[in-house]
Amino acid sequence: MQYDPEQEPYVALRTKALESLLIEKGLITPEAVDAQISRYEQDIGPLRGAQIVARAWRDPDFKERLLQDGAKALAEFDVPSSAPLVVVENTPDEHNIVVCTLCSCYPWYVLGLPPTWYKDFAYRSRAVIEPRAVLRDFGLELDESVTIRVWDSSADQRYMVLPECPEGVAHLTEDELAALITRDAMIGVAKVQAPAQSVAAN
Amino acid sequence: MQYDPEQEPYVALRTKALESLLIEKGLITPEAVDAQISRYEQDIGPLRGAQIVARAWRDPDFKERLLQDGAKALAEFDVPSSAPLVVVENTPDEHNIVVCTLCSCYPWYVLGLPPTWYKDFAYRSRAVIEPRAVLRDFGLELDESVTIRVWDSSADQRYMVLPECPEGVAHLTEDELAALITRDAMIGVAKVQAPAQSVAAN
Amino acid sequence: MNGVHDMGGMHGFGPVVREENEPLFHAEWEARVRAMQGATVGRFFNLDEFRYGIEQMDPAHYLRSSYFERWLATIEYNLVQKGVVTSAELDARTELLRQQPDADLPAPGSVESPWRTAESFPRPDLPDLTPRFAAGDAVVTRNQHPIGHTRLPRYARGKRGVIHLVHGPEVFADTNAHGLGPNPQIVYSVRFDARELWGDAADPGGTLNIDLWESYLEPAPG
Amino acid sequence: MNGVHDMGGMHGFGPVVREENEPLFHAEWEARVRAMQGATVGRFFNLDEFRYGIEQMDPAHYLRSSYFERWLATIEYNLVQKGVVTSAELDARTELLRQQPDADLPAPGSVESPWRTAESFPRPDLPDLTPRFAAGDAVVTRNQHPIGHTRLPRYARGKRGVIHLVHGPEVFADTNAHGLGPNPQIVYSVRFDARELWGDAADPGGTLNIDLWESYLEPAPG
Repeated sequence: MQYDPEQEPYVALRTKALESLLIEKGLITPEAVDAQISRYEQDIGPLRGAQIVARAWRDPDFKERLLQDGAKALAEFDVPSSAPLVVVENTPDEHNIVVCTLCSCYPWYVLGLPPTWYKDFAYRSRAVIEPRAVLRDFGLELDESVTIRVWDSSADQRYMVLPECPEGVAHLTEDELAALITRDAMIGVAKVQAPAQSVAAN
Repeated sequence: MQYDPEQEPYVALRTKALESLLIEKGLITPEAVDAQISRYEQDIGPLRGAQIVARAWRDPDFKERLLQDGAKALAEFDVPSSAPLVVVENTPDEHNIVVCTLCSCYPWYVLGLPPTWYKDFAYRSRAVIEPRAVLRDFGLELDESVTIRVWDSSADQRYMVLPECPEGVAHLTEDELAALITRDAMIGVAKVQAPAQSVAAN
Repeated sequence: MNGVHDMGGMHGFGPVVREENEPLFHAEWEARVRAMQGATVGRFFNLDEFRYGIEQMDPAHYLRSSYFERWLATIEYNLVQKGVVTSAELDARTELLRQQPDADLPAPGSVESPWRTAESFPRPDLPDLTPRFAAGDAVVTRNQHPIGHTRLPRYARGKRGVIHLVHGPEVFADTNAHGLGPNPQIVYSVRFDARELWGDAADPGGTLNIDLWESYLEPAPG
Repeated sequence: MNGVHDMGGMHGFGPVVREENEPLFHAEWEARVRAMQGATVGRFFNLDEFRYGIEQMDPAHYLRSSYFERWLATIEYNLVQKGVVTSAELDARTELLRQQPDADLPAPGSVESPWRTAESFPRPDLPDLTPRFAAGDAVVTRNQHPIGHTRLPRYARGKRGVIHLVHGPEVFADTNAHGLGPNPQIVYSVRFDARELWGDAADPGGTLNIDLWESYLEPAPG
């Protein structure tokens, strides 16, 4: 989505107007808005999700609990979940991809604030009808034999992809593993890459 | 459709730019464009259609030919038809309404240039899913018992409605009858009204 | 294509507004666009390409644009596609006219163009074809979602209807819009119960007729 | 409603463009809209009303607007609907700030509002409900076209699928968006063959799962 230069100044003014009205009516305080914004700025983004994925790769029992009931498994990570979570697992034969066609539902409590492309019209319209072409836009070319499973999150459940663990990472700690796991991989538009030296070592 | 004040000046300039390029390349002449425009200005609008409807009301054989093959019947009126015409007849039990949801196909050779509302998004979107509500927008409230038949003109055929003949017009000439028949009635969003004195005479 | 132009059944566009004593054109440029369309369609591009060019507009631009703005957009799109004019020429000329509305322009015919010899082409002759279906036959429309031009609206895909009229052969818009030939097919007026298309939202007892090419249709099972 | 927000399967929006090192917000006002949403949703209006407010945007405006512009639009829409602020107040304040960006504004809390006592409301407690369907059951979605809010996308109406997961009870968005109560229902993840939804355009062998409320579903015939 490009920003419309004709609308942008108006929108900024309108935002300020609305906020000032809510403030003078005593319905919100400027401090509360500022505090909320600084919380976003300290947002850890997709790190929580990455830690969960790394744990699942290392701990088969945790992985089973995670796939069984995502929200319950999250409790082990002390994540304040506000919605049920369904974790779907990628395998050599199946690739999962998550979208919300009707708005932009997103598992923010594990992945942070959503990227703009996730909320844009191109992704929302195309992920369901031509997921393979969308993955190509991300530079991911799947083998024809791989089945693509799309998840359109239209209700309260949020979806996160458990990506495939790359080869050659047995020597890494769980934290080092987590550092490899990208937000895009947990939405299902990328694979997790092993660090360059590990790949070379294979 | 409201005109977008931010786009309008640009569009006028762009039109002039395109025309001037085609002219200097010798692909069109300004005289030809002007001549074409003056033909539109002398456009008789829906009069041809009205004459055809009036004739059909007065001449049952012609009506039969018209309903059988509209384009062929038009030849009797010396109309230079460029597309097949299907004429659909309103009765006390059935009301027909014509739309083109995909673009704005219109039987211009019998009804003249289409009105803006016919080309607007509201009509194109709603006529097929809630025709009764659309008719209400035109002030036409049909009895619940009347079946509504919608015609979405998606190919080369063009559609014209043969409205019901109002009561109390037996004394009128065919030309006087034609003067009562509106474009809207031949699209199917209005009924033909008898002149006020005729109604009073009933 | 599944585009915003495919408006049948959409909500959110408000009431139909009828303008009393509407003028033929709301501005001079509209009349000139209308006339230029007549002078270019069927000569530099065909009517299906003209329609497809409108569908190629950015969806937000489509919805912001009035009818003749969309016509201007597709005339430009098609003339550029065919090489009759270039976008750079058009941009430069627009900018010149913006800065100097009374600029001296090159005289008529002063610039060479290989397109001068282009003559109007009619829709091609149509062969006799044997209809696959007859009036009264039950059919089901294909659930198709082509990326290109099509005249089977989204609201009528995968739906059961009945052949109402056999219109006869017509050029196939879906190929003719893409330089893939006229490929004539029989076109039918297919009647659908409004309920089949709209469920509970349907006008009770209502019907819709849509003109559909033979390859959009299959015999209804059962 | 059948609105432009219901984007699944639409063509014409171009490639997906990924921004490297994207900032959390592209402008200060976006962050403030995000924070105001958190401070108003679940207090003056519910999340379904929030979503429906976006759907109420003029379609052309929706398509021109960035994500947080759409959020601002629905926060305003809902606050005006509920009477928390008025459009006139907002217009006047916007105009004042346009003319005098540093205008003195009334002090925090200096204007009375009956809404000060509004407290956050949680989603209501959900009862135990007996699911009508079990995993593996074949279902068909309703071909519904309500004028109001719904979470059954157009591309999945009148389609056959299989119950994949039984999620449990959830507030029914279609009524909760319109002040008609939470009316909890069981929600299911229904799996569809991509081919059922998209015909020949489907990714071969692919599937789509969509979360659907029980009243969107009927047992599949035959």
